Order: sequence, then C-alpha cells, then structure tokens
Amino acid sequence: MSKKVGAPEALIVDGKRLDGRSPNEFRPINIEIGTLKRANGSAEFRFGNTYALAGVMGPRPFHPKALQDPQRSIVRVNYAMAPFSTKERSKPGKSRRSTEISKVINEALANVIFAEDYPRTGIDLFLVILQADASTRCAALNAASLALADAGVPIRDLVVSCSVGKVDGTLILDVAGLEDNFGDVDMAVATIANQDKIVLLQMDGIITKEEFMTLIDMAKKGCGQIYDMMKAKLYEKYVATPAEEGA
Amino acid sequence: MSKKVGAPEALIVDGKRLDGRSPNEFRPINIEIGTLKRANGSAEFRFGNTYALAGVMGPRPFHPKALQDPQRSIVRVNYAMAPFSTKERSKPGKSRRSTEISKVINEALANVIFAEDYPRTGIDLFLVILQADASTRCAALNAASLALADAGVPIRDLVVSCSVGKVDGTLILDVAGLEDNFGDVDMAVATIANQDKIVLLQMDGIITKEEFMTLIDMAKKGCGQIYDMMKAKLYEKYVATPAEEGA
Amino acid sequence: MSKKVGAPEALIVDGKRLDGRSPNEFRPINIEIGTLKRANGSAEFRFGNTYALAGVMGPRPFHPKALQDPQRSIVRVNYAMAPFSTKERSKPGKSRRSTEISKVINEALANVIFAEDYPRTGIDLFLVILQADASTRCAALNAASLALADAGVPIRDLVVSCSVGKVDGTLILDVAGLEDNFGDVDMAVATIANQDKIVLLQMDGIITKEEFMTLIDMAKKGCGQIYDMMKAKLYEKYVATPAEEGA
Amino acid sequence: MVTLKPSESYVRKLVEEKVRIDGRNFDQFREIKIETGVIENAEGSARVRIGNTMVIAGIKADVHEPYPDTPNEGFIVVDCEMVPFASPEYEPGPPSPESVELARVVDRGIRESGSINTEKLCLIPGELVWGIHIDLHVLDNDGNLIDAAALAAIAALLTAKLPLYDPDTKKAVYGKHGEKLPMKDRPVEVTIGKIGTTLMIDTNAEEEAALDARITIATNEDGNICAIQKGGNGYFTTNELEAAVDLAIAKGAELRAMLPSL
Amino acid sequence: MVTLKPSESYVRKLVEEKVRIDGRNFDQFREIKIETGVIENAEGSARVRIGNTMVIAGIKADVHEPYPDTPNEGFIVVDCEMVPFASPEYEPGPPSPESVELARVVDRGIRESGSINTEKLCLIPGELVWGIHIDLHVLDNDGNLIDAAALAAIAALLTAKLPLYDPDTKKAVYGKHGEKLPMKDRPVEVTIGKIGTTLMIDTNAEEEAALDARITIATNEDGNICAIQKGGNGYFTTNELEAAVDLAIAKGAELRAMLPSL
Amino acid sequence: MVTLKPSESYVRKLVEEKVRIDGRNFDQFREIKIETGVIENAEGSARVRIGNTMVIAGIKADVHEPYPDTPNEGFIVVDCEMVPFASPEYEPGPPSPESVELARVVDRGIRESGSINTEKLCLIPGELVWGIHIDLHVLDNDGNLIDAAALAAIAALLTAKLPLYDPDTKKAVYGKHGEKLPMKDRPVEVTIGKIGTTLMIDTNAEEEAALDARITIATNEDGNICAIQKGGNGYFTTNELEAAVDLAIAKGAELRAMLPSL
Repeated sequence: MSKKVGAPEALIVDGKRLDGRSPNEFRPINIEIGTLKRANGSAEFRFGNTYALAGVMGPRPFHPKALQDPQRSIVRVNYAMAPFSTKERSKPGKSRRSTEISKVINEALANVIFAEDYPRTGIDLFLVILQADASTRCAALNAASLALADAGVPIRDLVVSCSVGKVDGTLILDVAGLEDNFGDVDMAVATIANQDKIVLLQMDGIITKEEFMTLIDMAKKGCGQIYDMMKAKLYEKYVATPAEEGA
Repeated sequence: MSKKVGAPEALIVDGKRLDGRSPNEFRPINIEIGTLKRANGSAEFRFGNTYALAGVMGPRPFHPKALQDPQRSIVRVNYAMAPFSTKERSKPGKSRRSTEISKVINEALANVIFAEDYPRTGIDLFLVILQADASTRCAALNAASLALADAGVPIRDLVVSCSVGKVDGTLILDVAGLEDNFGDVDMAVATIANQDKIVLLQMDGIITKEEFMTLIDMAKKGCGQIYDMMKAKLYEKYVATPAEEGA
Repeated sequence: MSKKVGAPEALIVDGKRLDGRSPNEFRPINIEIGTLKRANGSAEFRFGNTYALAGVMGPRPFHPKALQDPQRSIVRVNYAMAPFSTKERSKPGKSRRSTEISKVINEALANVIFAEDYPRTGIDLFLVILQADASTRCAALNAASLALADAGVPIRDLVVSCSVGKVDGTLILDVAGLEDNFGDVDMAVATIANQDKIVLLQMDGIITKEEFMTLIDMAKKGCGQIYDMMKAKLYEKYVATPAEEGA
Repeated sequence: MVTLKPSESYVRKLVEEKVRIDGRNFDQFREIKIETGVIENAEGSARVRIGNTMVIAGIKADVHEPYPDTPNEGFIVVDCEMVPFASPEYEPGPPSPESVELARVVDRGIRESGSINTEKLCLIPGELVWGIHIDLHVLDNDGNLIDAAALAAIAALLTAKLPLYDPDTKKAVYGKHGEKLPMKDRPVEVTIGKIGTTLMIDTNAEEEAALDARITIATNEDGNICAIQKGGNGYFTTNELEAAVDLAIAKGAELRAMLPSL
Repeated sequence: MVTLKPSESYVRKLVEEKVRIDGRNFDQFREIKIETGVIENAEGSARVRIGNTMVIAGIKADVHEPYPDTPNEGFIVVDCEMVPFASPEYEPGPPSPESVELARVVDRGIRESGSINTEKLCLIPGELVWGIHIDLHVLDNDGNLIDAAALAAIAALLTAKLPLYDPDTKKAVYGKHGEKLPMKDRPVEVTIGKIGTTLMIDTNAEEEAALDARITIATNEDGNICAIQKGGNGYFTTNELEAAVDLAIAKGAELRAMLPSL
Repeated sequence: MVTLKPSESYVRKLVEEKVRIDGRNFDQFREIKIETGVIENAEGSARVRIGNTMVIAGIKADVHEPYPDTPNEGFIVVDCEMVPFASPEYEPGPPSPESVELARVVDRGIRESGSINTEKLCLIPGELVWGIHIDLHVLDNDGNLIDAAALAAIAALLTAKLPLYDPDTKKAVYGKHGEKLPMKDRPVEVTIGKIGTTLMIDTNAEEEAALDARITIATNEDGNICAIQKGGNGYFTTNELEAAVDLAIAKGAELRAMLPSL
C-alpha cells in the first residue's frame, strides 16, 4: 500500500517511539475520581493526550416503564467524541463507530455489574472523549469502571483496559495517535482486574498467531499495572482521606 | 420532449419488443413459496429480471400495546429496494416512492385479509426487491399474497397483479425496464383472483379513454393467468406433496 | 464591517423609511379571526407583507397518556415558515431558529393561559408564517393570542407583540425586511395587554442603555395600539354580530 | 370550529337512498374559489377553497444541476405539508403516507401531462437548470384534498414568473420577476369516491370516513387521461372505472374553465 | 453526587426574606474559574467553572465556502451539547429547546458585538473563508449555564490560533498553529433571575427551579448592550429591566476583567 | 416457519454433556452453499446459506472523490440491512447495534487483510476513484451471521466486475461490465462461541441465545490473523483464545476452499 498522507518516516527510531517511549511503556497516566458534581459517579482517565470523562446516572427508575426489566437493571453505554477532540472537527451525534464501541464497552462491563441488584432501574454511562490520541475506547472503559465505583454501583471488580499494537515490526504497549494511523496492528484489550479473563478484544491489522499471543500477554500485564493505579486512586479517595473518617 | 439519455432507437421492432416478446406476452414468471425459514410465511415472485421476496411476520401481539386495535389485526406493509437491485445503487431507507407503494399494496391486500380474526395483533409484511427491472410493485404484491397464504393468514382469495403499458404506440403486457423508462404509459393493476374487482390501479402517461379501457381488459386477463400459476404453485406445495399426506 | 450584498444606500431618507413610513409608524395591520374551519380556534395577523396564520387544536386529551400532567394542560407551540414564505425557499422542517422562537412564544403565552383549568389535556398551537418580511415572531404571537381567544381557551388577557429597532441611527417601530437585514438593531417585545409586563424580549445589535429604555417605551406604546386593534376585532366578531344575538 | 361527525353508517344509509349528507348531487362540486398571487415572495401562488377545504400552493424556482438522465431539462419537485390545524387527525412530524401520496399524485398529473416545457428551463446545457419547487400547504381539510391541491398547483404554475438569472454569479435574483413559466397544458385532477355501489365527486370529510374506495384521474386540455391513482381499501369494477373516467373528463373540463388561460 | 433539592417554595420563602439559599448576596457570583488551553487538539479551548457548574468550549476552524450574502467574510457556528451526566433531567438525543436556545444566545453575544473581525477570516474572496466552530460541552449544570457558556466561548476565542492554510491543497493544516483569531471585542453575558420581585445574578440549580423569569444581557467592552434574551414563564416590568441592565453592565465588567486581554 | 426455541438451559445442559442441540461436532459447520452472480444488476453478488441462515451480498461501484488521507486510492463501504423477516426479534428502523457491528466486522476483515488493491481503484489521482459499496442483506437468521456475511462479501467481491468508466462524463456506465475487481487476498471470518467452558463454531440461533461469549477471527490466505472482534457478556481466558485462533485458522482454510479462486 502506498504511504498515507502525513505518515512519518519511521515510527521507531533507535528502539524508541516518536514520543520517546520504549516499546513496553505507557504514556503518562492520569486519573481523577468524582470530578462531576451532578452525576451519581464520575471519573477522568488519561493516557497522555487521550482524555476520557465518564459519568454515571443511576441506578434510577427506567423509562418508559413498559420496557423495565423486572429482573435486573438495564445498563446503557453511550460513548461519544467531543467535536473538538480531534484535529479535524468530529461531527457531533452517533456514528457507526461510536455505536460499536458503546456496544463492546457495555459487554465488557456486563461481566462485573451486579445488575440483578437493581431490578426495574436503568444505569446510564455517558463516556465523553474530550481529546483523542488513540486508545480512546480503553481510556473510556477505565473511566467508566471508576465512575461506576464512584457511584457506588456494586461491581465484582474493576474492568481495566489498555491497547497494544505493532509498528515498524515492533510490538508495543499503549498505542498513540500516529502509531494507530500509520502502524500495522492496533488491538484493544480489557480484563477483569488482573485476572486472566479477557472481556474486550478488538484487533485490526495482519499478525501471526505467535505475535498475537505475545500481544495478549503484554496487554494483560499492562492491564495489571493500570489496575494497581486505579485501585490506589480509589483507596486514596475513599479510604485514606480524613474527610471520610469524620463521616 | 427531447429524447432521454440512454433511450433505444425503438421499443418495438417488427412487432416484437426489445426482449423478443410479443406485445401481449409475459416475461418468464418464476414462483417459489416458503423460501425463508424464520418468517411465518414467505414467497418469491419474478417477472424476468424483476425479483421480489416477501416475508410475513405474524399475526403476533402488536406493540406498543396502547396502539393495539381490539377489533382487528393491524396490517403493515413495508416495500423496500435492496441497494444493489438497481444499476445505480439505491440509497437504503424509506423513500417517498416506497412509502406510496407500501400504502397502495396495503390497501389492495385489505380487500382480502380477514383482519378481524386476529384482534390486538399485528401482521407485518416485508417486501424486498432484490432486483428491479420494472413492474416491481406487481411482483412484490404477488409475492405478498403468496407469503400470506404460506403463513396461513386467512384470506378471501389471492390478490394478483401485473402491469400493462404503451410503448411506440403499442399496448403491451408486463412492462420491462427500458419500456418503463422510455415508453409512453405504465400502469400497474391488481385484481382479486380472476374477478372483475380492481384493487390497485396506478397509471402514468397520456392515454385516451378507449386505450385505457383496453389496457384494463389486458391487465385483467393477465392477472387471471398469474392467478392460475400462483394457485398451481400453492397446490403443488400444499396439496400435491407426499409429505403433507403423511401429516 | 463591509456592506452586505444587496444593502440599500440608506434606510432612512428625509426622515422617511424605505416604504415611506415615519419612524414611529406601523405598516398596515390586518387581522382576521376564525379563518380556519377545522381548527378549534384560528386567526391571521399581518404587518404589511408579513403574514402569520395561527390555529389552536385543543384542549384535547394529551397523548401519550403516560406524559399527561394531572395538574394542568400541556401547551405546545410550533412555529414554522412555509417554504414559499421567503425569497429563497426555506427548507421545510424544524430549524434551530424555529425551535427557539417556539420556546419564547410559549413562555410569553404561559403568562396568560389558565392551563390549570384543563388537567390531562394538551393545547397545541401551530403558527405558520405564510410570508416573511421581518417581525414574523411578533405577528405569529399576535395571531396565537387571537386564536386562543377564538378557541375559547380561558386567558387572563391578550399577549400582544411588536418589534422596534434602530436603523441609520434612528429608533423605529415595526421593523420591516430590509431594515432587519441591514439595520443596526432589531428587538421583539411582547406585553400582556397594555400593561407594563414584558413577557417576550429578544434583541440583536449594539445599543446604549438609554436607547434601549427608549425602545422599550416605544414598544410598549406600540403593543398598546395593537391591543386596541385586536380587542376591537374580537368585539366585532363575537359581540357586535347579529348572528351572536340570535344564539 | 370542529363540526360533529355524522356517523359513517348514517352517511352510507343516506347514500343508499341516493342522498348526500350535504344535499348535493353526486356529480356536483361544492363552491370552489381560486385566488392567485396570494404570496408575493413566491414566484407563483394560489389559494384554493373547495367548500371548507383550503390548500395553498407556492412556487419557488432556484438554479440547480440537472438530473443525469435529463441534462438539458429543468425539473419539478412537489412537497406537501399537512399543517396539523387542518384536521384533528394530523400530527406534527415527518410527512404521513397520506401526505406523501398527495404530493406524488399531484406531481404525476403535472409531470405526465407534459404541462411544463422543461427544456425551456435549461440555463446551461448539462450544467444548470431551473428547479421548480411546488409546495402544497393543506390548511383546512374537509375532504377532497387531492383535487384542491392539484388545482392550487396548476393555478400557481400558470401565474408564476421565474426569477431573473444572473449569469455572472450563476444564481437566481429574487424579487425581480422575469418571464412566465413555459406552460404547455393545464392538467386537473378529479377524484371519484365510491360508497356501496354509488360513485360521487368532491367527497367531504364525513363522506371520506365512509368511503369504500376512491380513484383520482388527471386529465389534460385534450380530455385525455394523464395519471390515475386508486386509493382506499375497496375495489372498482370495469364498469365503475369507465363511469369514473367519464366523470373525470366532464368535471375536469369544469375545473379547467376556472383556471387562468395558458 | 446529587444534592437533594430544597423545595421551590423554600427557595422562594428565603428570597422574600432577602436571603439566598447558599447565603450569597443577590448581586454576587459564586467562585469563577477560567482555564484556557485545556484541549490541545482544539484551536482554542476553555473550561469555565461557576460554582459547581462546568462548561468546556472548544474552537475548531476549517476552510469553507462563504455564505452568499457575505462572500468576503468568514463565519461562526455555535453548537451546544448538554452531556446527559450534567443533570438528572438531561437525556441523550437531539438537542433540547434549552440547548438550542443556549447556543443561539451565546452565538448572538459573539456575533452582534462584532467581536470577531470576520473580514480577516477571508482566504479567497467569494470562494474560501475560515468557518469557526464553537462547540460548547455542558458537563455539570448547577445553574447559570448561559453565562458560563458565553464566558467559556469568549475565553476560548481569545486564546485561539488558526490552523495554517495550505494554498496548494486549499485545505487547513492542523497541528501547526498559525495566527491568533482576529478578535475585536470581549462580549460577556450576564443573566439576571427574578423570583417574586427580587432580581439576582448567577442563579444555581435550586434557584432556577423556583425562577419566575430570567433575562440574559450581553454587553461589550464599551459597556453597551449587544444582545438580550428574556426567558421563563414570567414577566419583567420596565423598572426591573432597567435594574437588570445596570446589573449586567456592572457585573459584565467584573467578568471581563477575568478574561485574557484582546 | 418459526421453530420453537429449546430453552437456553437445555442447550447449556447438552453442551455440558458435550452434545450440540443439532448433533454436530463442536468444530463442524452446518451445510454451506455459496451461489455467486445471483443479482445481475449488481457488479458482483453472492447468496450464502449456512444451515438455515441466509445472507445476500451485493457489490455496487460508483465514481467518487477520494478520502483526503488516501488521495490516490479507492475505498470500500460496508452496509448491513437485517430484513425484519429474518428474525422475530428484528424491527424496521435504523440499523441496530448488532447490524452496525456486523457491517464493521465484515468491513475490517476485508480492509485489514488488504484483500482489495485500492490503489488500482484510482481513476484520476487526487480527484476521482471507485467507491465500492458492499451491501449485506440478512434474509434468514439462524445464527452465525457474521461468518455467513463475510463469506458472502468476499464471494461477491471475487466475482465482481467494475462498470466501465466514461472519461467524458466522468461517470460510471452500468450494464457493461468491465474489468474484475483488483483482488489480492481472500479473507474469511470464523466465529467461535463459548458456552460454559466449551468452544464451538457455527452456532445456530438456539445456541446463540445460550452463548456466554463469542470471538470472530478473520484470517487471510497466509493463515495469519487480520481482524478480531470479541462479543457477548462473558470472557475468554488466554488458553481459550489460543484454541479459538487455532480453530479460526483451520476452519478458515475450509471456508476459503469453497470460494472462487483469486
């Protein structure tokens, strides 16, 4: 295939990536919990310039009543890109891409939400990408997990997600924008906590079975690291603060 | 009016039509019943390259409940062209044309469906044109009648349909694609069985009263022929097969 | 700012406006009540070439039932421009402009409608601009008030509306098309009857506080004049006609 | 004000006794009023009243690319808005099937009769042509909408003047009306209703609620047929069709006599 | 976390006693924070917090054809997304009337003040201009959305840099920021709420539930009015309007002092 | 005719006993039929039946502007229509999330494998290219739709011929088929379902109702992976993933053997 417009000369130079990272290194990760005041729960998650914001509304009575599930809460996930999140303005509103991502994130979270605890209700997760630099679905899913925890929705454990890929023949962790656009393989993975339970998996690009198994391994380790960071942040917020002691 | 782009020199040459037919001759007609496995009833009907597929879902409880009719079944007809059915791709989704055709087919079938036998239910007819070479609404209506019969929906008799028209001054039966695009008159007619009861009638183009009455006569005879073919096919499927004897 | 395409040399010449009016003069005002036969109430209101038609449907049971308000009638306002109402054809359907105007007209009328007299019902006001020459929302609101009265919906008093503005440095009453397009300020005002109660106020353009207060004063006087005309027309229709005496 | 609907069965019973609910003959129109030029901003316009039914048609012309199969011809587009105050059954929202059918049947009468010389609407062959928008606004529906709408459309077309065309900007200049539309024919549509075995024209809303079937027949200046649409859940026999065609031709001539000349 | 709403009547009773639910003076803002440059992919951006209310504005510029009536000027478009986690009342779907009104009122303040020199946004006269998209994302609604959104919009505009324009491809080149936007004024909007006969600025969500009416007044650098929008089901008297204008001018100056300079 | 659904629990119980509801082996397809050229108006077409599941794919090509980031390449678009007679659960209306996902997963298999030489679809560099529309019509859904749809798509592509391109009008000329599509690979997709701890291919509708999770793996001619999509509310372990990949490669080769050659 001819080189795409805007492609850099190389994505790996002297073993380093364009932003100076080594192949198996995350971008700076930033986590904030409870950033929204009106939502029932909320969180921000950043991989470098990728910036996702999640808010949970509910559990609350589901409307219309005729569609309530008497056995469980109906979880809905709405993933959307802010129009200013990308270099070229993204048209607001649902796209086929956002519909698909909302679906796979919903399926990933279904593994951990005790939906049967809240019959006849709805739990709405709104995920907004404020800035996009690849791995947006991973950031959104991590923010979603934290927002559910912040909302007090009972979950088995946190779902955690990161991306892996292949650029210039090298297997990498945490794919960034140019690596996504001009690399060979992009793969999003999510696990339940640090367990060997893969709840989200999407891959694009040509790869051998062996490379695939290696990437799965890298992704699981990456998810484990993120799990530790997310747990630490929740601990800091809910356990370690004096405010809570006084409550 | 100037000649339209793509118009052939003549539509009738030596008394024969472009595809070799005589004026009062059908294209090859092909009928299949019960082609779909998940629908409650289904049928295919072809006039030459015009290829219609009909599926019936129901009678089944109508949703939303608030709109159920306590006296009768609500019949809905949905006529649609597959995007690949035409030379230039047809945009999927409802068009004004498909809305109108769905309406007149529904009105034609209303003459024969015992809707009062199934109060509070809905009967949904989905008609798909897989390939279009004129007379698509006639093919769709014939397929619809057979699909209703296949579904076991009680009907007074079959509604049958064919087109007639006028090209190069000649009155013709079963209008094909170029004849529709470049001819003078196109008329779709449907009757109840071989009776003198016209339940669908749409005409475009300039014609005298006398020509119109002649076309009506041709159409009624054509519908009678189709009725015989459709009845024979139903007989073959439901009466003549050994499988049924064993039931 | 550079002169806009199509702008006239001046909007005020020798103290007169393009259509010969003095600054504080209305265009010819024309009022008709009960022009529609099937609506529960209707009226036409014209400022010169601006031509608004209002029809009221209801109070009638609100659908869907689940959304009925047990305390009051739900009033809905739908303002729309006919496609042929403007020099360049207006695309039919809702626009952001029509959504906003429907909202502010609804809020203005909320001051006078005794919605609590008709719980569980809906009152639908459809406002159609048949011809647009500025001040369309004012004409629509006046027509709406009269249509409510014609429908017998109990109201505290009539809401009346007119526009004021500033062109070529002059403060004017009843802004017309070119004055709106090429003037400095356009302001729509509505009051309850001739009272000092401003229920609609929208302004565009740069103006000092003093000019604004003067415009408010001009608008209130203008509304008072319109109120007298509207009352006279209602009297003529409902009180002064022999037909009513016989009833 | 809404009038109370006589029940469907009462209308049908009267028809069996050969009486219409409003006392008219079965081949008699209600009072018809045609006003043209009612909307100055439109290139052409007409308000038609048939009894209590009222429809406004407005014509707007704009510069467009031609359709690929007619590169040297202008085109028409017919749209219909049934304003929800026109009938208690109407609702705001996308066009109903009834509204779509109305627009398409009016369109066919105008198009199939060749009433507009679309070749004369060509500005630059293969590049730019006039697109003629015919917008129908149904304001009051007391039955027989199709005939009223078709009449409003042709009256508006017959009195319409094109905007000027500015060859520099390749755009229309509005407000300065130019030539008349190149009209060649005056098609009208007559809808014949059937209740039981009785045919009638110009059905009102009460009659339409009781109708078995209807057929709309468009005829041209020569008294030939140029478009037909059958509607409703019932059927027509061949004899009924013939009677309907005769009615459409005779009554179409009556309507045409009320129209501006070509 | 959701806070329980004090009842509307409680808010109103307090106001009668000249007390606000959160103890502020009637002409006092909650704490205001303005951060600019929060979204690197945007040409300009700002996050504004007024109390618990939070709005992000992002600016994107692209190359477009000009509008026919301003062939030598760029243009602005304001859109508003009320993210459904910002309030329990919001729902996903097409913009609500409130959202449409918000975008239009913010648009008018910017447009009518002449704050952007749109002539300088012309790339090829009559052919190509910069179109400036101002996207407002309401993230947390605790009242006074319009003022927060207008403030975010102007803060984002004041710090925005256009992309480069590539004359060969006639397209924008993103990621390499060029000149600042040609800003001429710094309009701000102040919304005055009315409960009973009391006027107040910066109403929070509890107060807005109890509001009789509100009026938004945009003012420019000169202290003149450049746009007004009255909202709500109540009315204003002339004296109340005058008081509202005075408040808007005085409080607008306070807001403007928090903005980046021109 | 609708078949009665065995309950989900019955299917699961059988699977625990290592039995499938229809008696097949867990790595066994139902009967597969591929017919190509079923729609003459399409540039290419295929009807695929896997058991009672039936999907038609139709290819249409048209002349378009290229996408900005690939100015010298044609493009593909995949759309999916789940006709509502294909399953009692389907409804008319905009595409469901399932339908969107299906189209996107089929798209990725074709796109990521590089199966179409999009550079050869360029007509005028930077100006005009062929856009290839792949429309999937799901006519009967008895499970395993993705594999059937992907198979129909690639079979249709492999037998498709482009329309002629008319350099004068810069338009496509239909009905006169020109060159074959420039195909380079034959990707196929195999979806592996998981019930309890058992993996299986080609699940039917009854099995899908009982599924914990599924994973679709697209492989190319070389036996490498070119796209993956996990679906469903359950999870896969690493060992399960490895087994799924092995199944996809082996069974993909079986499917590929049924396809027309390159």
